[in-house]
Amino acid sequence: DALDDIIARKTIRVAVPTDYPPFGSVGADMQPRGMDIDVANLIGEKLGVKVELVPVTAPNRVAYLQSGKTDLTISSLGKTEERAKVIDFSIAYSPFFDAVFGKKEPAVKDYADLSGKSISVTRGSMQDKELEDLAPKAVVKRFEDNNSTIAAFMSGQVEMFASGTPVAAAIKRRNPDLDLELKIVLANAPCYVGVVKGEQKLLDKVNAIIREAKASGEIDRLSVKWLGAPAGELPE
Amino acid sequence: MSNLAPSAALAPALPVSASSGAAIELVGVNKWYGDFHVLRDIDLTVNRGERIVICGPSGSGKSTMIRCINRLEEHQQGSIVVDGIELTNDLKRIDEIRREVGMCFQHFNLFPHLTILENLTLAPIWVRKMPKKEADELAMHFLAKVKIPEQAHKYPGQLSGGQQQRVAIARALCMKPKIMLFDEPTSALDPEMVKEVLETMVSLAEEGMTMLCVTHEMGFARQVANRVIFMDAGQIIEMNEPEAFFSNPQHERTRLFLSQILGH
Amino acid sequence: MSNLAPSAALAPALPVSASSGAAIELVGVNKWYGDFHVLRDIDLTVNRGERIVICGPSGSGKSTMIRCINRLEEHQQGSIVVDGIELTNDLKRIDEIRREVGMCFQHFNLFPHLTILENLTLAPIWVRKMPKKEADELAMHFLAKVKIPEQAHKYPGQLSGGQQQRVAIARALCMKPKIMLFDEPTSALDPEMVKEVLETMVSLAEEGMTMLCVTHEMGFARQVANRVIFMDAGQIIEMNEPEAFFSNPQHERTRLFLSQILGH
Amino acid sequence: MNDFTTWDVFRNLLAAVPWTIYLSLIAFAGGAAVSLLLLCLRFAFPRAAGTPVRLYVQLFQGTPLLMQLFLVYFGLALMGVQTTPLFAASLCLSVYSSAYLTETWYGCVLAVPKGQWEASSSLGLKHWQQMLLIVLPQALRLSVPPTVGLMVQIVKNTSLASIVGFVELTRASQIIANATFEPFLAYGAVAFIYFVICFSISLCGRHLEKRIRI
Amino acid sequence: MNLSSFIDVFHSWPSLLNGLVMTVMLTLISSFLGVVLGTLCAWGSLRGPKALRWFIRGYVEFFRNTPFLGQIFFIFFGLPALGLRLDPVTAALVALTINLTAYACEIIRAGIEATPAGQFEAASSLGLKPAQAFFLVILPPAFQRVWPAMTSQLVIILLASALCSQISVAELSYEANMIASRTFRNFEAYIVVTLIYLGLAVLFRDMLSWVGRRFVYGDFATEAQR
Ligand SMILES: Nc1ncnc2c1ncn2[C@@H]1O[C@H](COP(=O)(O)OP(=O)(O)OP(=O)(O)O)[C@@H](O)[C@H]1O
Ligand SMILES: Nc1ncnc2c1ncn2[C@@H]1O[C@H](COP(=O)(O)OP(=O)(O)OP(=O)(O)O)[C@@H](O)[C@H]1O
Ligand SMILES: [Mg+2]
Ligand SMILES: [Mg+2]
Repeated sequence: DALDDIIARKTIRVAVPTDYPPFGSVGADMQPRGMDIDVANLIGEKLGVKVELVPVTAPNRVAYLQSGKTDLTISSLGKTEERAKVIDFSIAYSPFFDAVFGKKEPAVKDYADLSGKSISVTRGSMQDKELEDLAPKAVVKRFEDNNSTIAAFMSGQVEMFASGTPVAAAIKRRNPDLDLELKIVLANAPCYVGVVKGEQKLLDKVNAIIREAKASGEIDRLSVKWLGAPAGELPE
Repeated sequence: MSNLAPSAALAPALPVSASSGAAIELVGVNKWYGDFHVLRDIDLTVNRGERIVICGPSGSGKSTMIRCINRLEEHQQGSIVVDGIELTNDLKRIDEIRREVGMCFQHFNLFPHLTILENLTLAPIWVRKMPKKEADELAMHFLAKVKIPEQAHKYPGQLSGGQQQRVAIARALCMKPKIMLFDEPTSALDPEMVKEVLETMVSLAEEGMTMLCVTHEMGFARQVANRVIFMDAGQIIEMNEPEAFFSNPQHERTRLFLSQILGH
Repeated sequence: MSNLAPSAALAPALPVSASSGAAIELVGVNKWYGDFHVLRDIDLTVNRGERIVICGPSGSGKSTMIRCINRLEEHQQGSIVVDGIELTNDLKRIDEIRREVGMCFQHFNLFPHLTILENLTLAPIWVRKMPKKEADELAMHFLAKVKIPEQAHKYPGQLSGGQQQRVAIARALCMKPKIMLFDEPTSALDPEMVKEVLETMVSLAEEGMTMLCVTHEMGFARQVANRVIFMDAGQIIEMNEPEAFFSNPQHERTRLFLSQILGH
Repeated sequence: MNDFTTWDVFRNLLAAVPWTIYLSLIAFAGGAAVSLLLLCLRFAFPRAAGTPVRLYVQLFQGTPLLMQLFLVYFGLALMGVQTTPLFAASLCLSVYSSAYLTETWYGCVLAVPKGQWEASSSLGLKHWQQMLLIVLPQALRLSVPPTVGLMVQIVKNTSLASIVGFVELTRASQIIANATFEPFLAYGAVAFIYFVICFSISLCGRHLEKRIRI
Repeated sequence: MNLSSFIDVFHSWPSLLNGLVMTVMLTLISSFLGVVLGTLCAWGSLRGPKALRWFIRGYVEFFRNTPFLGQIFFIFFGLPALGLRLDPVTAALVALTINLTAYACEIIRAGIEATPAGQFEAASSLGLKPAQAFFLVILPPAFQRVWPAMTSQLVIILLASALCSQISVAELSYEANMIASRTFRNFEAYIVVTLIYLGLAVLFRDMLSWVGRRFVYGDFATEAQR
């Protein structure tokens, strides 16, 4: 059973992003840091084991978990029906709003206004799926990682990009002059910890740790540190 | 090989100074490869219709000399006048001269990706702008002349060496040159094939073509040459009518050379 | 070239059936390349010390025949006995025979990555297990014999064609073979270099080496051969002493061939 | 959040260079070992081993390395064989380079003129002696330029190891680009570093080629 | 992983087909352009003025010594900063072509350099102009000589086109990725697509040897190559 293995191994392997600030990026020392990394460390600490961080990208983070390469994936993962078929989800640990961002012009009042607009999105992300459902007439350009998605927008290859509010905030902080605003929200998609399918004991343990951290205000503290605001109400 | 009957039909048929002006005239030609002095003060006048054989040891500059005549090599000093046109760096003149001068190489240098017929018609069509049909007829005419019209649609790789060399001669003839240069045309051939190529060259000579020929086939030289030239170390050492050249060479070096190539 | 003085020193020096048994014996040898019948019922006995020249048109199977003798090619029918050992598929026997038989090729086939000396000592050291020092001495002895001891430390690419061929002969001699095979050893050479190689071969012949030589150097044949063989289309058409062979060929085909290679 | 200086970018990229070199060496050594083995098989048993070796080469030259990596890393895991990224990258790169090396080196051996075989057999050398003393040294010389070319390819292809999460040059540049939002600095620097590595390999190759030409 | 899990993958056959068409199109167009431009570069680098030669050398060395991924990123993300914005497919075509041109130039140059000097000489002594000699006489046998190397390089380009998915070009591996992230049938999708690539590579190789014989250098006896 996975939890026993982790305790026996004295390490827990966690998939985290390194291309998705503020959830995960690297510092000048090339060490990963961010919301997701802190949550991973929190869980490791509570389990009393060492944390082994495995850097992943959005498209392959589920594959890592599926193939047993990691025990958990903490990489701003949102919950979908399809994903729930192949992995289990904990309770949410962080707020996250998917949205479309772009320059001031043109205005977007509803999803129909996205028709014909070119929008970059990271393949395999929640936004990809949401765009397809909510704005089927948008011209969606899919990229391998968050960086390319953003770079496509910055270089003018697309008119807008879809990502999370914290991501856009991070960009704005980095480039205050950038003409960037939230065009329309796609979904409220808080982040969950992904757990190997069928490992109930491990899942329960992770849930317990997160609940406790929420209660103690630890989650809010991390949220303020990385996202600039308290986590607020998160779904169970 | 060699040792053709000395009573050859053609040898001194033509007087040394013939018809209207010289076909080729080299005056004080010098050439260097880097520091190496390949041609030293070459003076040579070839009259129209004259047939000259050049011999000499390897590396003596024979190839270099005839290659200077159609500007495959550049000379650095002296003047070369071909068919009244002086060779300079002027590209147009070089083109003009090359149209008048045909050349056959030791290794035939047929174009392997073209059929025999296409090898022959390439230059008439692209240089002389001849219509394809006419070029084909011309080519077949010369193929018949070198006695291999039936090979027209094969590729060079499918022919024997002797046949390939005859094609190379026909290819040069298709440009209707006034002068033909040959650089050891038979030395890459099997002994049996040498004969068929030499016969083709003899028949050319009989038609009065001006010919300059580097060869060690002394039988051929006796049969058709008006003059034989011996070169060594970039110089023309000796030049004489074939009879005198072979029977009574003036220079020690010539005598030694002749003894080597005739002796074994 | 060619036409050596017919009063050659060596020619019929040795009686046709000499010393202790045959050096090479081919009986009813047949060989096919796929459907193509290259060798047809070849019968040939070469006595010890005998020197045989093989000539014939291109493609007649001359090379194939002598390559069968040291098993570079396999024959399919008949028997080949070399120095008392019959050639079968037994690898040990093939090795034994190859030690007794030296071979020289048209294109020399020296090993380009080894110096001349290393070319010569390679086989003595690895096949005869000779100590290096001894092998070096042997090699220098034979290099002196072919008159190029000063080239010992150069690489083949730095030598002229004639020198390379003499190295190839020396290389074969270093194995102290009882029999030497030559496949057109001079046909890839410049006319001047032909002579130096032929001289080396003549001196070998003078020492009584058993030799089988494919060549069109008829002067050489007259000078050293005990017998001349004419092949055509995979058959031995004619075999005779050189005097008789050249002056009075029995077969129409031989006559035609001789007229072609001697005639021009 | 951005505390990278330009120097940090370079420093961190340079820190990843050893991994790229290490992976390249493994790929080349592994590839060479495998292809020598395959070549021995192919020359020792031309009938039996010829077709399988050809199929092997065909298979690994005909599929993208990216797919091979993904299948080995995740595919094997799914079948219950857990591998590390290092193992997967080493395996795939070795197999990939062995396919190209096998084909190249086989061609080099065949390119040694037939006359060399004949001359050495008529001197009585055994087959292995011919191979070792005559053919291989010449094939080796012929093989220098294409082998150097392949080494450059291998160095560039180690960038695909990033697919399985291996932090070598390319991956490092991606990570840095994401952290700094300055993709051009990161990608430009990394292109420069690759160029320096690969071009010096080419230059060494050319030098070697000149030195062993006689 | 069992057979039924492949069904999800095959369900998406229309997108696989679209990806296949895109991959084939990318490969064919860039192969054609790359070979043509490579030929011109080879000519320029052998016969052109000195400045052109140095330029071509630099170009070739640069593109042969940097990863293709970086090149495609630069063309797609970097060029807009210089005011040149290419849509993904055009950018992919440009990147593939530029990359292939560098390799093709080297390959063809080697073939031309192996041409016996006698061929140039024979052509010019017949009075052919340098350009005529180059295209009529020198090039076809040079192509025949290097066609195997060229074939390998073109197959490499076919496989490299997979990287175009990184700039959102919907080619075969892009569609595989899409299927993978929709259905989480990663391995099945990759196996299927890997096999498709293998089939494409084999077919492409055969096609190239046919094209070579039929159009590029003609069907002449090889022994004639001296
Ligand atoms: N491109 C070159 N660069 C330097 N030296 C050259 C070049 N071409 C020829 N040579 C040298 O010039 C000399 C004359 O060469 P040439 O080919 O004219 O001799 P040749 O008389 O035709 O000899 P052969 O009978 O061997 O053909 C030789 O010593 C040769 O090495
Ligand atoms: N490996 C081979 N496969 C098929 N046919 C061959 C092979 N080797 C030689 N032949 C053919 O066998 C015939 C005899 O060849 P061989 O080399 O013995 O002729 P040759 O008398 O030595 O001719 P040459 O004087 O040209 O050297 C030729 O027609 C040749 O085409
Ligand atoms: Mg010459
Ligand atoms: Mg032969």
